[in-house]
Amino acid sequence: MNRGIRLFLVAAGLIALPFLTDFAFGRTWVRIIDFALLYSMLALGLNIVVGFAGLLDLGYVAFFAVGAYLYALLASPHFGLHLPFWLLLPLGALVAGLFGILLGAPTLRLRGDYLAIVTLGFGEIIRIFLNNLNAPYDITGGPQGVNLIDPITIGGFSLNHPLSSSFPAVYNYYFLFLAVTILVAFVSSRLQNSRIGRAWVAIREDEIAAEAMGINTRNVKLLAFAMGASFGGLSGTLFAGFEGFVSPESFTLMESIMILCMVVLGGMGHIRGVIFGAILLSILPEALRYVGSLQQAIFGHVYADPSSIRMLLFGISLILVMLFRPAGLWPSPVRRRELAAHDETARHENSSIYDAGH
Amino acid sequence: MPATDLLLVSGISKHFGGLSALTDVSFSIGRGEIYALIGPNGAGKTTLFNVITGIYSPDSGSFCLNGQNMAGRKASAMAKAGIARTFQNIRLFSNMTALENVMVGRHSRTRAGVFGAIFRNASSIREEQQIAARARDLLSYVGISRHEHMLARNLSYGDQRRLEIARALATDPMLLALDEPAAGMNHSDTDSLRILLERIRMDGVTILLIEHDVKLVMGICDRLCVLNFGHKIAEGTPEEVRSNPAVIEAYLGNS
Amino acid sequence: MRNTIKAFILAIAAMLAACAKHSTDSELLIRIGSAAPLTGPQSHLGKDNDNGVRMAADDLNVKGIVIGEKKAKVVILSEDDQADPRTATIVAQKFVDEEVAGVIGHFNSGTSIPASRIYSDAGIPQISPSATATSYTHQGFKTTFRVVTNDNQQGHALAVFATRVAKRIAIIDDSTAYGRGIADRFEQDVKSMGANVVAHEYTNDHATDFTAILTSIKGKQPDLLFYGGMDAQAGPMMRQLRNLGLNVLFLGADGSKSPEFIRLAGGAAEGAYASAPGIPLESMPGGRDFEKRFTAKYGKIQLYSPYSYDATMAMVAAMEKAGSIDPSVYLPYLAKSDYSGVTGKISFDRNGDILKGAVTIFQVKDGNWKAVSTL
Amino acid sequence: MEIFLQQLVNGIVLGSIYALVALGYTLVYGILGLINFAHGDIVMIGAMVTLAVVHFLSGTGLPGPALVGIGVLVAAIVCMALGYLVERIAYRPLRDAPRLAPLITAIGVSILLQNLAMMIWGREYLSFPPLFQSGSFTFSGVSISPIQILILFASGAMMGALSWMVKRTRLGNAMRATAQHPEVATLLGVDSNLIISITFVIGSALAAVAGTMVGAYYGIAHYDMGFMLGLKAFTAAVLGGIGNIEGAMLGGILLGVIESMGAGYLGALTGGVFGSNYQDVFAFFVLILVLVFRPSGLLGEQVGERP
Repeated sequence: MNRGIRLFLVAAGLIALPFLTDFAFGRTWVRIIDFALLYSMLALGLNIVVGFAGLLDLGYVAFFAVGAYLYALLASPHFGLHLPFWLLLPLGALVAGLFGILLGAPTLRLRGDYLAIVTLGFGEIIRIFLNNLNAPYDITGGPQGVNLIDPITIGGFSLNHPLSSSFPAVYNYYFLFLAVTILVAFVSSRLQNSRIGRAWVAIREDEIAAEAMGINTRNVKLLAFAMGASFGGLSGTLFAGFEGFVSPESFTLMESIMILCMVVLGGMGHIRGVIFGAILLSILPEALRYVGSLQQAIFGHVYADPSSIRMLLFGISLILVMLFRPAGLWPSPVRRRELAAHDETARHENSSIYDAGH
Repeated sequence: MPATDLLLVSGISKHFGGLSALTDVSFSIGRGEIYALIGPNGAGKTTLFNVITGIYSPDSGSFCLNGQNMAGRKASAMAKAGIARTFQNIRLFSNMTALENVMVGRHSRTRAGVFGAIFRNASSIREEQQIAARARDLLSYVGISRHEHMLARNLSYGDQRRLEIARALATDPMLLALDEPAAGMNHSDTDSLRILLERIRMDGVTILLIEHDVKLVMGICDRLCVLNFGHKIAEGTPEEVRSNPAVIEAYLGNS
Repeated sequence: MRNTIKAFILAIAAMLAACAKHSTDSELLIRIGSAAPLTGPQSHLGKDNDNGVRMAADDLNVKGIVIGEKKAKVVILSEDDQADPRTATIVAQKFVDEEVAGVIGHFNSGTSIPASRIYSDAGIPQISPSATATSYTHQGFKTTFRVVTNDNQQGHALAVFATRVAKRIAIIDDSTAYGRGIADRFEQDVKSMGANVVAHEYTNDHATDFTAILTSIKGKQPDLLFYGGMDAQAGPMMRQLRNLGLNVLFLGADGSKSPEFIRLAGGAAEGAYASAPGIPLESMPGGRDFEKRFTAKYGKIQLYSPYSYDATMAMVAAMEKAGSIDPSVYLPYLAKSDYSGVTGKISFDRNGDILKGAVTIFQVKDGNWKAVSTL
Repeated sequence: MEIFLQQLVNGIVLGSIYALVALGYTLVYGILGLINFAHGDIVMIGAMVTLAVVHFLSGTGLPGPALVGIGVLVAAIVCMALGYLVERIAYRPLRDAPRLAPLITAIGVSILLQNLAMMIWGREYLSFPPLFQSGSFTFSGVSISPIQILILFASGAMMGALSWMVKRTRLGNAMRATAQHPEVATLLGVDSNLIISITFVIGSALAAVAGTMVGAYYGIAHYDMGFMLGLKAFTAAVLGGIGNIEGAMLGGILLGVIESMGAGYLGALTGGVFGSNYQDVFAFFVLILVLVFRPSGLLGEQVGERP
């Protein structure tokens, strides 16, 4: 199909999505999609660190937290500050990026699972600080969190105001989140196909060889941490404005693990795969809420309490997907490209001095 | 003062725990030379190689590239300064294509950053095109451009060796350091390797070579240095070394 | 293969059909949402809340409800919010979509608060049977209510009791919104009442080992140890306290006042104090009967099922009075509630907090919680 | 001083539990290079099964220790079977897959086991009946309970036995060979699949014992208990140098002592600014510090990566 037509169809689909979803499944699902978009940004950010640069980060949610708290503290009655959204969104990315460098720096010499446990530690440290910095001075609100956060306001228009009864607030947020997700995906893809992106992948493939080829692995790794973290920060600021309330409970280790699952399950290093993984894993636990009604419909009786088997089925699906698609559900199409290339290059085979030796 | 020698190694020692791998090794490589390091297994060749390419930092001693002391610098700094290398057990970026592997080699000679990557301004587009063009040239230079889009890990063994050389050349080295490039190659492969090395030298790149294949070494190199138990036991032209009693003893005593 | 696909499509269709709203002309359906964590470490308490709501629905349906002139039936929609603020907003949105008449929940303050914005926007009344964070009802929403005393009310009552029996007080909290909230308030009040706070230590809501902080407290020689947190930690803490030979009075808040606490503490529970909002069940008309019937149906009352029961009852009572299940119609009646439940009188102040919430102090005697005084 | 000694005792007991769980991580990691995220949940299953057996037999009038003995035995068998199954179903097919794939199945297994346990044993916290004589011995103000002594003794004995087995027996040789060069081991006639299965089974048996100890010591069991415990134990294994048995022991005990001391003295050390609420921060901080200076853990092999 023509590229332009395809682009148009995708765009039309994305614009129609909230209306169709609302019509078919209800507004809850628009909200679930909103969250799925936030998770897509997170997964894309983690994908830079884990998927491109191959650095296993188990504390990624910390950067989400940094962005969320930045917005929460600077746009709420907590300190009485109400800074505008257009300032806080880039600031959230920037500050999270700085945190990425700060937390990345001590881990540069570590490999694989050691790196995993240290990043996990950093994630917990950030959460514990957020949870306890309410005394002696109340900075973060402690476990009570920060409430009554300003809704996201663009050009005087608060996204919390429905445009009309058939265009509720969740639609506003959908379009904002969609725009930022597209931006993040675009940046990801541009980075991937650049000198920087190649350096990341080189480090993932073989750090020593990469260093020997003149890549300053320290700087390039820190850049990966910073870029990944800044996506997390973006997502965090949006989350805080959307929810209106943040508390440390939203930034647990389990959350980091879920984001990692999205990246791996979708297809590490493949942008579309990662987004697919994020959407799938945000939707699956919610979809599994309906196993009760499904049983009712099929058997006329609810045999297993949906709240009990919901997470059970989730666990089983993680295992099954990995068993049958170990490279992820939608891995990078590099193999396909490679096969296609075979025919193409066969046509203009090169003779060179090397072959002359034969 | 224009240094006549490209690389001047003086008094390098390196210990691992209690084991001394290199003791006070000195030698020099002139511009445009093909210089070889040989010695029995465990003689310290690879250690010396790793010191020169910045993987290890020496305990004592120094070495100068183009008159500039490089000892103890990081590997990436070595590459930037003009020393590129290959590895004994091939270390390609196996899930990248051949072309991408060579493009990575251009890293230290290019500058586009995050900004350029995202916004693709004119200069970064131009740079990216230059990187690709140069990488293609190098692939054809070593004779594997037909495999440009194949994943490195799917290349044949000989092609992987060639790809590694192309990747190293992509860093525009003054000194190309090859760690047993002929290991595992058959006779005809070795021959074509010899031709390639000659051509690289003719194009102005100095070559440092570790090689087991004594025949290849003796046939190609201008001078060589023999290591045994971390000590330099001989240095000179192939003819000089061949008749050196210490070398004969080291090789015979070993075998 | 084709059969599988066909079966799958049928299943989806059936599911959608099941989700579609049933309505019969003869009977009015009162759909009430019940939200609590049904998985995860707090799920036993969440399920207890849910059971309270279900029991109220069953009682109401047996008794028969008339709204306006129509016969009505209560239907409970339970959702698992996983004690997670984000999931809670999804659940809230789901209830709004399903056009429930009201919501009983959520269990935690951290879930009740973000959900409350959504209920408020939709105009749906929400009564939490267990969220105690003061800020929950202080957001300026007309739709938020709770039937338990808030941290301020309870912390204050606990402080009054503590200063009666002790001078040197040590505090532990579990670093959650609930535990920290009540412990901070308690600390502030006992200090102002002249007691000496010798230590404030912290644990978390997953912890099982408290020996380190207890040992450190032991060195400060307090007369009383106050714990702000849940039964799952309080019980083992009590055991370890006695094993370390630390002979102090133990005082917990409502999160510790459960049969679970006694079971988990083993023999060590004897003599421990804890508070609970409201008036002791046994002194309420119908309280004992409730306890008996609940126990027969669902097992022992954990903590808040009487409150979730009362919350449901009060909500339906307001609908009956208003003669409508339309939230905008019955909301004013709910705000002016005057319902006598099994935990005491349910009426709300202007914020939606329970009015003149009594707090009762209980003590473990012979392996059971016995009320000792109501403040 | 008394308080300090008491904290030390607390820390060592807690630490030997961590160490015992950490052994399971280290064994599997040592042979497969895989973080078995589900190990903590096998510990949980161990505790649950023991508890179920104890409850089942409590009417028979057997003395407490005998009940626990039978319970541990049954739990060990169940956990061994479970460990075997988990390896066969969730890990073995992925041995040549990308490195993170088995990590995700491990997380899946962990979620699965937790929810299964919730369906079987319910959402409530279960209490262990007091099986050992309560009360404690007091030595110059430091109290130690019989169960603490038992934990110290039992975990010490098991670590010793394991260490001996890996270093001195034929099975141990085969395990080490498989860990270092799976292909070479196969050439030498070692059935590496069998050895890996055996490793999982041994690790799971240890998990059953650890689970029982945790349950009996703290008096509670809950389907959610494995996660935090597993995480701490994994941290301990990394601290000591993952893949190294002595490292797991050292790391476990060190982590236990660090946590106890952190909870006990952090407030005093920082003038009350950081109290016991920062206990975990302190523990992770020590871990990070150790790894910054010794990137392979305290006893891990400090191999310079050979190019």
